Amino acid sequence: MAGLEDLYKEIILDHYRNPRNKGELETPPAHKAEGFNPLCGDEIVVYVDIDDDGVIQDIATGGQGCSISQSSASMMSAAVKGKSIEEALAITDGFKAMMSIHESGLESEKADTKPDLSMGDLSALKGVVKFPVRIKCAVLSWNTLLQALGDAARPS
Amino acid sequence: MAGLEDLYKEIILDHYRNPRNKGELETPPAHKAEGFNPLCGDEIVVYVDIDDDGVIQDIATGGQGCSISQSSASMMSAAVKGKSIEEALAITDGFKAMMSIHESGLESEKADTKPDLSMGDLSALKGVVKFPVRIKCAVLSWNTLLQALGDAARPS
Amino acid sequence: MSLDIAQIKADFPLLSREINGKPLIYLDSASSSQKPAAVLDAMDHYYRHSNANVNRGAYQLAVEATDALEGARAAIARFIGAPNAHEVIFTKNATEAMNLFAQSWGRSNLSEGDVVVLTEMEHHANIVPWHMLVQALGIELRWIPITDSGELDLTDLDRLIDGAKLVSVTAMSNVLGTLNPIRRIADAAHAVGAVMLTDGSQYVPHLPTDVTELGVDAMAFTGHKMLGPTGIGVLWGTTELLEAMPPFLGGGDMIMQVTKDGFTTNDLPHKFEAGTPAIAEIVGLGAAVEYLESLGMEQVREHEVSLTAYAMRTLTERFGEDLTIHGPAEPAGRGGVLSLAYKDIHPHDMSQVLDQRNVCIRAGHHCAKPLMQVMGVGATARASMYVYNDEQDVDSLADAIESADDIFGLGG
Amino acid sequence: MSLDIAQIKADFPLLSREINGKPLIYLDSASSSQKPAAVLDAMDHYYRHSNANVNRGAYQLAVEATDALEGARAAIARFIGAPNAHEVIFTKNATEAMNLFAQSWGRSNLSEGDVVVLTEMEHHANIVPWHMLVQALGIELRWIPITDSGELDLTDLDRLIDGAKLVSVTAMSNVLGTLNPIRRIADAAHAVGAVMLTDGSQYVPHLPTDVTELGVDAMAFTGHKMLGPTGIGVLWGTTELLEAMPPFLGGGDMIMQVTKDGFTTNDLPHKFEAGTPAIAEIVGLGAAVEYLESLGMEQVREHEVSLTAYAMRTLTERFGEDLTIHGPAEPAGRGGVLSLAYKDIHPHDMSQVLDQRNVCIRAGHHCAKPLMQVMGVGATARASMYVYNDEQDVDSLADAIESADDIFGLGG
Ligand SMILES: Cc1ncc(COP(=O)(O)O)c(C=O)c1O
Ligand SMILES: Cc1ncc(COP(=O)(O)O)c(C=O)c1O
Repeated sequence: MAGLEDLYKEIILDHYRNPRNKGELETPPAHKAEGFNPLCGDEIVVYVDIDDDGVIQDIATGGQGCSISQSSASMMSAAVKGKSIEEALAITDGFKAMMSIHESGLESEKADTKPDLSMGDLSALKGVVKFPVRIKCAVLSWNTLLQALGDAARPS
Repeated sequence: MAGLEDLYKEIILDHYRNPRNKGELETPPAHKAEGFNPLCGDEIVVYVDIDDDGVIQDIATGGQGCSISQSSASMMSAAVKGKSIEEALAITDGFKAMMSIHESGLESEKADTKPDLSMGDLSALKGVVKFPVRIKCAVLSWNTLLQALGDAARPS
Repeated sequence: MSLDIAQIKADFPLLSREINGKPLIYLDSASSSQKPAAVLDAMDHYYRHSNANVNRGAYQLAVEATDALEGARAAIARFIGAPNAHEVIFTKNATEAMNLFAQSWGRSNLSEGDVVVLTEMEHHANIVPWHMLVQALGIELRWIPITDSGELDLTDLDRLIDGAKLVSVTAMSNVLGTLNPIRRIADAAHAVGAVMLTDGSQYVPHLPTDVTELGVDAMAFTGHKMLGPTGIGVLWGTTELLEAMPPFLGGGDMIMQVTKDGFTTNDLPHKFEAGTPAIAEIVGLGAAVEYLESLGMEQVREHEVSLTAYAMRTLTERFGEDLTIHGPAEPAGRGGVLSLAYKDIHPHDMSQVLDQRNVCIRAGHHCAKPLMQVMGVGATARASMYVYNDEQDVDSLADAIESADDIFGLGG
Repeated sequence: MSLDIAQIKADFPLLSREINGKPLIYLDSASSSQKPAAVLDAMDHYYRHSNANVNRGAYQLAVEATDALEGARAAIARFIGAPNAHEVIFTKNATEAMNLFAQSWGRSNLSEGDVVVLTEMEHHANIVPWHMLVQALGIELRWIPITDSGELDLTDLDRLIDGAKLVSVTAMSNVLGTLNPIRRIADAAHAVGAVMLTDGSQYVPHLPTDVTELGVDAMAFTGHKMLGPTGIGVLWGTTELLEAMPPFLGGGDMIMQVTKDGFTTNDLPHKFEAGTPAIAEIVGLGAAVEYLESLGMEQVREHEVSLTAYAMRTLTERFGEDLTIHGPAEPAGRGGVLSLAYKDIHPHDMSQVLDQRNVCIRAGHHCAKPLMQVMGVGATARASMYVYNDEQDVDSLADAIESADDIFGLGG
C-alpha cells in the first residue's frame, strides 16, 4: 500500500504554500481558460500571454483546490513559462503520460524505469499515480493550459 | 389453499358463455360508461336507460374480459335491471362489501356468517375473494355501473 | 457445444422453490427473468464490503465503489459492442431510457408537424413518451403495420419514413416474439436523414448484440429481463448523439459548474446520470452480463431456438386447431415468447388455471394495447422462456393447458 | 431508554470490515448510509423466493411480489405520517423525485416570470431542476439567504415569497447540518398561495417525520441515506396535488388506456410509476424503515444529538482555534453533519490523510456549489454520523486529524 509520503513530498507542499506565477493577466492580450473538477470542486484559471513567435511570454494561474491541484498548477506554470507552444505541448504530453502510468500497470514500478522526461520538480508528482483518485487533481491545470493554448491558436 | 372450484362455479361459467343483457343501447336516452382494468386489459361498457321515476328500465353491457369480469357484468345487469337507482346502489354496496371481506380477514370464513344479502346468483362470486388478484375483475362492471349512474344523475 | 441446462437451472435459487410440494415452472421471463446466485452475491458483497457513494470520495471504500460501478459499465459496453463505455447511460429501467431519449433528444430536435415512425407492435414504453410529445409539441406519429403472421409489413416503408426525423422500432416483440430487421430499417432511416432508435429490452437478453452491426444510433434495454436486478436500465447512444443532447434530469453529478445564475453540464456519461446512481444494481447488472458471457450468447440463442421449436411442435401436436400461437411460425425468426389462445378460455383464466400447477405465465395486454387492437384481442396468454428453461417445462405447460379442459367443462 | 450502539453496529456487516488490519470508521452517512443485514436479507429473500414482475401477474409469485411492494409502500407511508399509501411515489432517488415534481407540477403550473423561492443552502437536486425551468419557461428564482452561523435568514421572508408560486426548501442542510423551520416557511408560503415542497433527504433518515405536521405539500427523499438500498427514492405529495399533476414518464403501468391516438393515465400511485418498478429496492426500503421503527426514531434522534454534542465538544477542546465547525453551534438545532476546516489543510488532503487511518469522510462541494460560493470556500471536509456511530468513532476522527499535522509539517 502506498504511503502518504509518496504523495505529500516536501517540494509539493512548498509549491502549495508558495505558488509560483499566482495571479491574473490582462485579457487581451492574454488568453484565459477555466477548468473545473466537477467531483471535488477544484477550480483552476490559467492565463497565457503568447508573443508573435509563439512563445509563452507570461503565464498566471488562479483558482482554488487541494495541495495536489495547486502545486501541479504552480509547477506547470514554472515549467512552460518562456517555452514555445510546441515545447509546452511536449511537456504537457510528458506529464500526462507520467500520470497515466497507472493504467498500464503500476505494480511493476515502471514509473522508475521510464525514460526520464527531465521533468525537474514535476517528477515529485510521480507519486500521485499511486493514488488514482488524485490524478484528476494533478492534471486539471494541464488540461486547462491546453484549453488556453487552444484558444490562443484560434483565429480571433 | 383455495381450489379452482371455488372460483369457476358452474353458474359463473354459464353467465360467461351466455351473458345476459349483452349489447348496446342508444345514447341518449341511455347513459354510457367505460371501465378499464389497466393491468389485465379487461374493458367493460355499461349502458343504462333510466326512466323519469329513477328506475333502470334497461341495461346492456359490452366489452371483453375474463370469465370473472364477464360473468360478473352479466349478473350485475340481471341484478339491477328493473330496480330503482337506490336499490341498484344498495346492491352494488352489498356486492362490493362481499368482495372486500378479504381485507377484513378472510381466514375466519366470515364470508359465510355475514348476513345474507340475498344476492342470488351473485353469491356464486363469493369465492373470488379467495383469489385477491381477481377481485378487480369482479368489481370492474360494478364500478362502471356507478359511473353510468353518476352520469345519469348529473344534470345535462 | 451445447449448454447444460440442469446445471444452469441450479444457478438460480428461486427455480428450486416448491409451492405446495410441487416444483415451480417459471415461464414469464419476458416479463422479468430470475437471477443467478452470482448476481445476488455480487450485490450482497458490494453492500457488505464496499458500499459508499461513488465519484466523490477520496477514501478507499468510495474508490472501490466507483471502480465497481465503472467496471460494470465497461462490461455492459463490451456486452453490446458499444465503442465507448461512456456511451452506456444508466437509467432505472428501459422505460426511463426511452423517456430520457424522448424528452432530451425529442424536445431539442422535434417541433410541430415533425414525424416519428413507430410500429404497431411497440411496447407502451416506446409509445406513450411519443404521445406525450404529440401533446407537448404537436409532432406526428406514423405506424409501420404488421402482417397477419405478426411481422412488420415493410411494403410501404419508404413512404412511411419519408420526411421522418426519428424511427423507433423494437428489436423483438414482447408479445409475438418477432425479430425485426433492425439493420434494414436503420439503413432506410439513415437514408432519409432520420435518427434510428431501437428498444432492445427483449433482444439484448437473448441474442448476441452488437450496436454497431445493428446500425442504430441509440438503444434502450432493461436489467431485470437479462438476469440482472430490478431498478436498472440502460440507454446506449453514439457519443456524437449523446453529446449533442441536452440534459434530462438535473442535480448532483451531472453538472460541471452551478451558481445561483445557472449551470453547465458534466461530460458523458455523467451528464445524464443525475443523483446517486443505482450502484448495487449496476454492479448486479455487470455480474449478469458476465454470467451470460460465461455461457456464451451464441449458445443462449441456440438453446432458445431449439426450445422454441420444441414448444411449438409439442403444443401443435397436442392441441391442434384448439390452440393458436401468435407470431412468426419459424423458430429461427423469433424469440422464445409464445402468445397463446386456447379454445374460448380467456388468457386470464388460463393463467389462473396454470398457476394451480405452479406454471407461471402472463396474461394480459403485455403493455402493447395498440397491438392488441390490431390483433383484435383483449389479451393473450404468454409463455416466455430463457436459458434456464428446458423441455420438461414445456411439457408441464402442455399438461397444465390440458387440465383447463376439465375445469371449464370442455373435455371430450 | 437509550440505544445499545454496539449491538446496532453489529447489525451492519460492512462496519466490521477491517482494512490493513485496522477497523473502519465510517463517517460519511450523509453521503450514503450503511445497510443492516435485515435490509440485505429482505432483498435477497425477495430474489430467491418471490421474484416476479408486479401488478400484472395472476400466478402466486407475482402476487407475492406485488404484496411485498405494496406492503413496503404502506410501511413507508406510515413512517412519514402520510395519510394515504398511494401518495408515496417511488422514484430512483431523491433527485428524480425533485425532477418529477419540477417537470410535472412545474411545467403545468409555471410560466414566464413566475417565482420559485429556494435557499442558499440547497443541494443541486433542488437547484438544477429549477434552472432547467428557467431555461425552458423563463421562471424567476429567488434565494433565501443564510446567516453567518449557517441558518436561514428569514428577516426578509415576506418580501421574498411575495407573489411566489412555489417555495422549495431543504429540511436539513447536507453541509451545515442546519434544521430549517419548515413549518413556519410552509405556513408563510401557504399564506401567499404558494405550494410548499421540501427536500427531506437528510431529514427523514434522522428525525421522526410527519408530513402533516411539517405542513408541506410535497417532500422528496432517498433510500440509500436511510439504511435502504441504492436505486430507490420517494416523492410524497398530497392526494389533491398529485391528482392534479400530469404524468412525468410515459410507459407501462402508468396508463389506463392506450391507442394509436393517445393515452389516459392510471390512478395514483401508478400514474407516476412508469415501467417495472425497483421492486427489490422498494422491499429493501420497507425493511429499512421497519428497522428504524424498531429502534424508534425518537431514540435515533436523541443518540445523534448527544453524539453531535460530544463531537463538537471534543473537536473544540482538542483543536481550539485551529479548527472551525461550520453551521449552527447548538447540537439540538442541527443534525450530525460536521463540515470542518482545519488550519490551511485543504479538505481533499484532509480526507486523504484520514483515509490512511480508515476514517471515511467526504471532501468537496457536497453538491451545494452555490452554498460554497456564499461561504467563500471551494470545499469542506465533512464528517457525518448515524445511529451506528459512537464516541470512539469521534475520537478516531480527532486522532486522525491530529496526525495531519505531522504529514503537513505543521506540528509544534
Ligand atoms: C439535501 C440533499 N438533497 C438531495 C440529495 C440527492 O439524493 P440522491 O443523490 O439520492 O438523489 C442529497 C444527497 O446527495 C442531499 O443531501
Ligand atoms: C419490448 C419492451 N420494451 C420495454 C419494456 C419496459 O421495460 P421496463 O418495464 O423494465 O422499463 C418491456 C418490458 O416490460 C418490453 O418488453
